[in-house]
Amino acid sequence: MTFSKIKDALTGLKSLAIGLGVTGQAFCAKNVTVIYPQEELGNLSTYRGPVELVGKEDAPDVPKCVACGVCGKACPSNCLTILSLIPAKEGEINSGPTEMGPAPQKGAKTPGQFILDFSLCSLCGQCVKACAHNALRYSNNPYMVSVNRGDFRLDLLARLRRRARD
Amino acid sequence: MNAFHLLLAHPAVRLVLWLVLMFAFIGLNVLVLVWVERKVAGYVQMRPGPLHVGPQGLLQPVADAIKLMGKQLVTPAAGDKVLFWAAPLLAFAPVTVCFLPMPFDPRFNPLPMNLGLVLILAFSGLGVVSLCLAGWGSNSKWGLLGAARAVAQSVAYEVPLLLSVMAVAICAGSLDLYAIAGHQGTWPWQWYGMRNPLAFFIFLVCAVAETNRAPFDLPEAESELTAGFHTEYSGMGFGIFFMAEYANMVIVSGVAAVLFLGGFQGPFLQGVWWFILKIYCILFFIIWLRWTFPRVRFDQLLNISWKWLTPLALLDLALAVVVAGLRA
Amino acid sequence: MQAFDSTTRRGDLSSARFEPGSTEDKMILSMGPQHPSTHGVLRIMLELDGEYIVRAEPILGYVHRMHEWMSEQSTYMQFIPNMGRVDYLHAMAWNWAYAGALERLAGIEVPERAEYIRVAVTELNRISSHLVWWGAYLLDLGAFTPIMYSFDDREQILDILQAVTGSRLTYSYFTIGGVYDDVPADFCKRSIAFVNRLRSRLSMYRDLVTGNAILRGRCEGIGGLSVDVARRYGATGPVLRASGVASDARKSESYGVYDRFEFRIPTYTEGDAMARYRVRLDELETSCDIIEQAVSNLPEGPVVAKVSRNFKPPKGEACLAVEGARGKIIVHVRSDGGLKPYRVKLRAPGFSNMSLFCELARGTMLSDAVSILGSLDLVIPEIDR
Amino acid sequence: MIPDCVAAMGATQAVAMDYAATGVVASVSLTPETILDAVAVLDKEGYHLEDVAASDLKEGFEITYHFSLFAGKNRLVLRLIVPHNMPRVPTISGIYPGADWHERECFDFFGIDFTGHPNLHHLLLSEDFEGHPLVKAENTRKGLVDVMPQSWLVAVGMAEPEAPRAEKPEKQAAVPGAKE
Repeated sequence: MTFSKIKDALTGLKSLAIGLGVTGQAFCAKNVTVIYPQEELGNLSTYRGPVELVGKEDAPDVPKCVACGVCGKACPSNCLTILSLIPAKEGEINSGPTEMGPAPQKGAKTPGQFILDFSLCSLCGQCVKACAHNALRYSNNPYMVSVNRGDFRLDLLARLRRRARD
Repeated sequence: MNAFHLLLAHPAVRLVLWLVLMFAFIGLNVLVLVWVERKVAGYVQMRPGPLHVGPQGLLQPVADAIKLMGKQLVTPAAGDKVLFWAAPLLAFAPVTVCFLPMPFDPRFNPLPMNLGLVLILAFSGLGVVSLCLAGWGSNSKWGLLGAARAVAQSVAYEVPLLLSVMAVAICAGSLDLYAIAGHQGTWPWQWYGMRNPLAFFIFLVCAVAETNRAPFDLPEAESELTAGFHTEYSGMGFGIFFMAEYANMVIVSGVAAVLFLGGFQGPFLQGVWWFILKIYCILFFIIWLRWTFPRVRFDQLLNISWKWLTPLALLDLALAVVVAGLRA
Repeated sequence: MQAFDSTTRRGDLSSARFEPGSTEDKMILSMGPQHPSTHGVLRIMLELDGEYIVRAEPILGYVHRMHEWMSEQSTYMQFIPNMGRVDYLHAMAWNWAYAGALERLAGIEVPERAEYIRVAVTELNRISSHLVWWGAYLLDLGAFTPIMYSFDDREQILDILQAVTGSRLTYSYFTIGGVYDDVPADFCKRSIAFVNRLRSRLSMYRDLVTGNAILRGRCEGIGGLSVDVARRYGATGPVLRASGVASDARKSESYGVYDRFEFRIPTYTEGDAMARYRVRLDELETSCDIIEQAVSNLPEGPVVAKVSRNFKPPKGEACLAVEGARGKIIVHVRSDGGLKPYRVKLRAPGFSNMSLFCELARGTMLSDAVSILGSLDLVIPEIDR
Repeated sequence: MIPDCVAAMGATQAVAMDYAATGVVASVSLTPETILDAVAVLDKEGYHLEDVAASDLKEGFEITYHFSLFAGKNRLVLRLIVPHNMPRVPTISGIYPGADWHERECFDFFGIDFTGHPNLHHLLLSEDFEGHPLVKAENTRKGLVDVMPQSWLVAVGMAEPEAPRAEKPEKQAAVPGAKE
């Protein structure tokens, strides 16, 4: 009885020593931390960030999008707003400020405005899958920092043009 | 010149000077120790630890201290204000006194004290009063549980601690730390830690428990009692407890270095650096323990003391008495 | 309902209801929601006698999001992202339960390749879930370091799954009739490499923790659960298997292609926290075995069946039970033939396992309560839904 | 396939279901009066409780209890309907303590009164929440004929057996009984 207890205590002490050995080895081993501003992780290319519009092959600043509005309907959180020009009615002369209405608009084949409210987006990819024209895709931009909520209303057309320019 | 020497010769003046010096010494060590703790924790966990404030994050503790000082001090509305604020002061005050009899160097003994060991043990026992007051004064249930744990734990571990110290004191035949350190030889096998390893082991375990360090950090067990006795403290109130914990670590490591590792003794170049080196070796070990083990349960903690350490320490003391008696 | 007068009583309605008639020598303690071991989302009212627990009652709802209501407001496809957020640690299993229930309802055949991919990613996700549990449990017991080691391993899984799904935690990878996208070319190679790495790390886990005398003191004989109590409370998963019942939906209901895999269901008979701990560690190896078989037999072919965007299952109801990391996940779907579900009921394993806590904690010490809570492996968002 | 023990449960209807299509092997219809006896039978047989759920239908609140054995494909669903104006059913938490929280959840979402429940108050919703979120508006409620599988409807006599040719699901939703 007493001896078995002493034996238990000794095996317990041994297990503690083994534990110290494990942490001791880790102490001497190399760090695994990536120290962020100086170095970056190598897995950013597989990250799927906020969606972006895909440009046409021949004209990278023109979106493939045909403003059908399917992506906006597929979105679970209503974060896509697609507006397109309301075409002028027959006989009217289209002058002055053009009006925009929610896509799809009959006769309008390009988006006039394509807004992603990233503060609502859950990156589920339903819009990307819904698009029949492969006009949307994920970006792999993980850096999305702002102190201003409005900055997360991304104008995807402007971003497409900026990408095409750079 | 002469007047200055005369002034220095006065024990009261020397006491005050030495106290101030020790206070500075402790403050410096606490800062270094906080950095060491975080660095060791980092390396044990395969990460670099503090890195950006100062070279290798050396100034991180200073930044922490400044942050703590800038924080608002909150007193619980239903708490006892006097006890609540007396507690942190009481936690830190005895620490300085405990350093007075430490033998730093054989050639330098500013305050000869023949009962230095008793002084340290007496004043370090005061620490638990502050924990008790902190828990009670904050009128918080977590604090109260922490305080109750602190008292029971302190009482339980004081006994084997004293017994293991006694064994060494009997071997050395003195309670003066200079004498005890001087009594040991220059080589490691002449140190009491090697001659009486059981007492050393018991002392180390008790030291960890007395300073409330993991795996015996039950009074402040964060995953059980949120923060135990210092749950309600903010800013420097917490900061002082934090510093007192590290200062207590330095003290028990110092005592262990003197009693069991020969203090300033070393194979060559005897002096204060040996003492500091030994203190930091023991501190490293205590920190290493913390970042390795889970926390014990409270009844297990008391069982370890009363059922294992106390009988073992008694046995060890008896053996030490017999050996000392045979020698004499 | 009990009237509550804030001028005469302190606390809130939940604590007021918990207040007993006589508190002689007893202390009422509200543990959480801002308590380190309830992780900010759970609150437990405790009646303490010294450090001993006389009575315990969890108070839920701190992360309640009403997923079941949301399901009725969205189309079948739109509800899939919610599934990644019910149990953030084992999102794949919830994905599967929902997609699988709809496939049952509509009678959709899932392509072979998709089935194997589903198995592989779900098991990878199970490992990552167990690794988080392992670290967090030891953190609750006061050991700070293991979570860093387990997160080091978990990062590898997250990298693999990020390459597959694009996200790191709340996956919405499954879709009705298959998976969202094909796996990248190096998926099999990386999975095998990870499995080998984890196997070599497990011995370190055991040395550091499992054999540790302090841990055994904190887990052995704590929170003993008998088979009968487990059955009446509806406990499932590792909690049930630690009581000696080899019940696993992967075997007993063999959804997907699990019947083609060879694996062992780890069981222990003690029923205490240590047994639950051991079951989960053994399951890491089981999952490794399954992943190896899945990626080495991965067939070629399409990864998703042809399903219309405006998916409308026939009217009726169906459910699918999936073995999640915490136990049996069941999603019941009821359809009226329209675009949106008529009713979706999510059966979270943690919900039943958590209700055991009052039973298990009674008469134990405060520290044991923390240990028991951890050993049940609770993900509160899953319980609160 | 209906397990033998169902015979002792005093069911008004017991219908075998296709496991591959629904995930349950049998559906047992009960009344609030017979539920306790039926659950006691299952308890004796060693079933474990999976969940208690409710659903808002035209006929009233349908409460479903799912039970399984530890091994094999043998999920049973017990269902009973309580009227909207007096949703009352005895609690089964005396037999299966695990039902306690499930019933509280049903109380939260639907306002169903489980008589004899030791602790029937909000579980997931906050204490001061008014109303019951999953109760549907009168005009959006569907009847049993709209939400139950055709095979079940046929078995309980609520629909005529169809011709063997498969009908389009959209058309199924508009079976005549929907107007009741």
